[in-house]
Amino acid sequence: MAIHRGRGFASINYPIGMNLGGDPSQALVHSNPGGKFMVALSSIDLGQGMKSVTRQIAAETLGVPVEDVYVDTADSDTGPHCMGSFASRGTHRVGNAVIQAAQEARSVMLEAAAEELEVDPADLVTDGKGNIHVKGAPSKSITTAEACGAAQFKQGRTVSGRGIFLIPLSEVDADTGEMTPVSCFAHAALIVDVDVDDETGEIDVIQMNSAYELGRALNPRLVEQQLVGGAWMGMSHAAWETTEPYYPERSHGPLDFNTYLMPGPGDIAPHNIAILERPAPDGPFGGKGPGEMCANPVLPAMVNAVFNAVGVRIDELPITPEKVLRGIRANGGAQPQGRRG
Amino acid sequence: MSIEFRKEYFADERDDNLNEVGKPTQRQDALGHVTGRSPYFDDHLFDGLLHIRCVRSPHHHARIRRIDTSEAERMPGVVRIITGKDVPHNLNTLLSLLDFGLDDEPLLSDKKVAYKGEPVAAVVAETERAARDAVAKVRVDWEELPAVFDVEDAVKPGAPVVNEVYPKNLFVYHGRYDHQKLRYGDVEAGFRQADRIIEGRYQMSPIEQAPTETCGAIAAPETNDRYVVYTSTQALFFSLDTTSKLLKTPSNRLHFIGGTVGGGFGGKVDSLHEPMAVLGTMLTGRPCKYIFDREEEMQVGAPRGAERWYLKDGVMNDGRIVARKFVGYFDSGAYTRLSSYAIIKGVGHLPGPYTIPNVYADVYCVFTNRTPATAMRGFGITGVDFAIEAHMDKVAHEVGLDPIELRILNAYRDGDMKAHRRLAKNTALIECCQVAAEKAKWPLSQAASQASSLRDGGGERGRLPAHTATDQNGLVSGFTAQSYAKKSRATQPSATPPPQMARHESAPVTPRVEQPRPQPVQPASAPPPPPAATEQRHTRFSSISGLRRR
Amino acid sequence: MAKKPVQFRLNGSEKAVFVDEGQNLLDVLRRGVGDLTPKYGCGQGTCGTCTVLIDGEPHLSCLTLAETIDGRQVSTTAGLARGSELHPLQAAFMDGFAAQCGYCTPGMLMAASALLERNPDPSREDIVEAISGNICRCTGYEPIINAILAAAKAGGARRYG
Amino acid sequence: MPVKVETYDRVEEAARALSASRSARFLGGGTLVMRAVNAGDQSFDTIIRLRDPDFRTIRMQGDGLVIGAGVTMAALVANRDAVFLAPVARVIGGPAIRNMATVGGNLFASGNYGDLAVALLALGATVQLAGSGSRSMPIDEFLRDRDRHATSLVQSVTVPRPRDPATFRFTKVSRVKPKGVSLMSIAALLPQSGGRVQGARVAYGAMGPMPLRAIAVERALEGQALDAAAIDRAAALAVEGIAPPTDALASSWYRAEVAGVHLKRLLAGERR
Repeated sequence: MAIHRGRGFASINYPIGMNLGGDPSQALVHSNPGGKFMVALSSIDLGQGMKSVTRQIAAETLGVPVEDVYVDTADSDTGPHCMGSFASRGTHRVGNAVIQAAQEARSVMLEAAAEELEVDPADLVTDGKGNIHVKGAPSKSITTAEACGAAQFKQGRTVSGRGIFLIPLSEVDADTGEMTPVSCFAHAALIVDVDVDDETGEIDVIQMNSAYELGRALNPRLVEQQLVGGAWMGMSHAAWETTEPYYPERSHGPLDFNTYLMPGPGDIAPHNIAILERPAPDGPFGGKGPGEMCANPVLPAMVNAVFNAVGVRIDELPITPEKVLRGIRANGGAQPQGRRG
Repeated sequence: MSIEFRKEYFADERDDNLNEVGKPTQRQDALGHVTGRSPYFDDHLFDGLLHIRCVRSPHHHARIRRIDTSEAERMPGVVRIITGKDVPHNLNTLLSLLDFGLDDEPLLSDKKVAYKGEPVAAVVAETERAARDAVAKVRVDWEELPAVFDVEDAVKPGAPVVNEVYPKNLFVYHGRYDHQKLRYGDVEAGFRQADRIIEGRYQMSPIEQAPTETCGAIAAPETNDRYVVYTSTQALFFSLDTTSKLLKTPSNRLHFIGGTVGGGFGGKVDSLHEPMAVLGTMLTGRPCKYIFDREEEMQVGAPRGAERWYLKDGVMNDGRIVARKFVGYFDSGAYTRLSSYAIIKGVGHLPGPYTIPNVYADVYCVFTNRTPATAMRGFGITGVDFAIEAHMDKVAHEVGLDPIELRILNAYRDGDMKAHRRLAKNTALIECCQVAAEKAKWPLSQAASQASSLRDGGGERGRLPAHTATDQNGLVSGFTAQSYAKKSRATQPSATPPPQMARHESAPVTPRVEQPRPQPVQPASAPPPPPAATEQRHTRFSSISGLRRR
Repeated sequence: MAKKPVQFRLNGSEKAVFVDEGQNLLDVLRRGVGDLTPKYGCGQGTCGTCTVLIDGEPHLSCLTLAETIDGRQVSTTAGLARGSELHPLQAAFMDGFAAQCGYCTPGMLMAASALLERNPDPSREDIVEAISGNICRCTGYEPIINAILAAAKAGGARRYG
Repeated sequence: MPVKVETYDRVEEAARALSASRSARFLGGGTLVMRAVNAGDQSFDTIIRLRDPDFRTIRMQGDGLVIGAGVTMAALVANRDAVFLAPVARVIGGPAIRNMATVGGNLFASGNYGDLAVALLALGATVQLAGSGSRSMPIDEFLRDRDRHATSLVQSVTVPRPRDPATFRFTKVSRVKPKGVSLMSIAALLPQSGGRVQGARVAYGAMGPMPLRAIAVERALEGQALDAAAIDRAAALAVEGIAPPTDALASSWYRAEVAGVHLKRLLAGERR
């Protein structure tokens, strides 16, 4: 028996959003008289953090503390239209719609504050802590709560805003495939180390090192959640999962989590992640969307690592012990390709 | 596990001095999650709730001769049995809401089934157990039909017809072709010029999204003749509009509530549960729940479809890739769902993050007798990225180059022309390669270490090919398409030139749009005219390609 | 269908309900007594989202015949916090960003609390073992393992401070 | 058909009720029966429940250990007299499953389940059936006719304790760590006398419709010193006379290919 260590590499980019139908999303923002803001969406939070990232985007744009913002989603009676949470569109599309809505609401809030302070709204800034003051004169100030209260009770203004993000329709050319696929791209490169048992074909993932470029990290902890969980799913796709283990033969499909294989908590390996942030020109504060792309480089990196370890090319996923073992047999034994790094 | 933010990269393109954005603020939903109070769709209790379970096909492909529900109707606890004739508009395709593709899938089939597990009737009963017991008593007289499971078998002449709407078992693109084309330069000329040709075949198997919460919805009568629906959907209005269409019910009679979902990963877009739950409520006047059990989620719920890719590269001895050809097959299963669009997205992604002067792709959306495929994390991209990057490793091995160096050598850079004929911008592949290598202590040559996405792109690399070889292979007849995009008033791109790189932002970036079609320096052939800013057209959604069967 | 009376303690308070024959505990907790914290994930015993403690030990409520809990103590995530004071595990799951969609979280918390009650100073391996019957599809498990380690350090076994 | 539940306090009553109905199932820990109830299994409509505390006890009887069929995996792990079975019981499911799954239930588990039954088979356990036809039979016989015993109530299992714990070995091959279901499991009892194996029993799980003996392997080991050569000879015969199944975890081919590898590692005392 021998265990062979192998190292594989892959790099990818990932299109943010969909390129069908203009990919619209809308947002509505309004404040109550106490200066607390509600963001109304029909977008979905399926764990990726939609409610949280749009809340931060709204707070930043409004210039108020994040505690003063709450995101309500998703109710079709109150939340304006959104295509949905898929295609890595949430942060980018909905984030942009929230910015537009929050900007409009902010401008009303500043107009209200200006009227109270008897200054030009253009001279006003927010401190992000709940105050609005004249640029360069922090003492000439009013709280956001006072401004919003005055707007509603004294001035008859609605501190509210509407936002939409829409990409102009783009034809896909039938003959050449010319199109405007999406608006921006995230990037990743990943190196995975695996051990391959040349008698059983079993693989252990030993370590991952990666670099992800995903525009501005709008919330580093949410980014971390996506990347750590996404790499696990990438591992899982590479070497565990399928609903049809003998595809295209349609038999022995798993019916439960015992036979639908996924790595358990004892299969995970250390993962060292570096994050690069090249802001997307059209992204909300330069953000892109890390949610989907983070799994992608792991699949090819794993098959490349298996090749490096034992000289077997696995061209059909998932990499089962059986496929590895058949490959080793076909080659007349393991053929380690030499260490990298 | 470690995570580091390499702020030194692209630092001059960012203003990191923001109040809230960039901060590790706690999730808005964290407290709800750890106290178990986050309200998922099934956490809404209704008195008198009824349960829906479906009668499903045991066959991969069969005609329905007769459905006998009489014994099931007499079972205790059974309130109603629903079949296809009860569905007001029993044919749909999900992307019809974007006017993309033809209606090809019934909510409850009453003529034939095209995959194992396809629903043909639904039992509405007082308890889940009663519904299951009654399902077992529904008798269906089946006439089994030959089935086809392999994508390349399915497109051969004489293969069983899976989906009568597309009799060649192929989705039709733009009313013209049985596949989506990508043609950029002349790939055959590129192969002749190359020092070597490297080929590969890559296969992804179907993958289940497997969220811990299965798909489902609860519908209930709301006041004033409306229906409230609690749903696990990933796309509230997709589900609402699909329900509105299938049930011929105005959308303002539907009140959909969701947004707190126990994982989706793409598996909760298909909008199968909402219409069924609302239909149950319409027919019984009582709250109805329709939810997949785990077995259904695993085998009946749509997976990420399988993909098969053939890649052929023309490579110079120094590692430059001069031509790349793809032939891809997406296994859509029995119906279209979203596979047709996955291919559009995938083709827009080719040839991966590399600048290659000659690129060709033919990608087919194929119908087979298996569970329809749908979206999943990395939709349209994960499979082809696996193929591309496994292939890059093969190329590196064959030309004797370090795999990372090969990527950096071929990487796209700012200003390069991409195969879909848009200029690359905001690229960062090279830097990712460099940083990953550094972290893994994988040594790179000086040239590779010093390369940059910001340099050496554009110029010659930014030009469209002098000649692009096109063809009419796979032309279909009997379909027409309108191009809404060209006719549409749409939302016109702003008259101002596209914004430059956002440097030193001090204010939030407002939504902006990419200016399509950068003008090539030397257009090799006349590009299609730019979108005209005339004619208005009123569609609820805008669309890129309407399709009609003649 | 005959209903059977069942009496048990749920998070310390007395409950009396009528259950259907063959009904599982998960259904009774959710629909019978309105404790929505245990979740349905499979009904097969393969995902752990319905994990509750019965007499202090983790059980799968979807595979527990409801009438068998007559006279027993059931604990769920609804009983973890004392008023508004979170259990150390809950606090650690928040601090560690160990929940994404949150659907597996109540089951994970139950599995983890059973571990800490028995073993206040668990190793990483002990934790991996303790959550080995609980599926998480979002996090990759690492943040959950780290959160449980952190809760143990913070005295997670001392339930009520 | 709605399910009905019958509860009994004495084993004999439960056994009688079970044998009286073809559409009744005995509820052990629930991991098999409640799963079937939840899935709407139409093959039974009655659940038989037993509250006899004796059903959950473990006691010594001579050299053997009598394990009540209602004993859970967790109880087995915690029992000092059953320490030789702890490594087997511990790898069955997560903690919640182990608090529920019973010894009796494991005898009826199939497919990728039933690891404990594999161990009991290698250990030469006997199975006691309750009721009017109350009797005891070797586990081999019980498993061979398992379907016929579906209407019998297993009361207990008696396991001879290995004199030297080192002579009993068990391994489980799974695709998921730390807990997955079995791609295969192997249990071996290798008593030695004068440095030679005497009375070897080797059993597989997930290599057939139910746990089965590796007769060719046992024969190859019999009378041999457990050295590398003997182990190689035995491993070469790992699937002699056995047609392993294909399922979601692995193909028949793969199981046949690696059974010898895992057997060799088990016999040689190496584990990755």
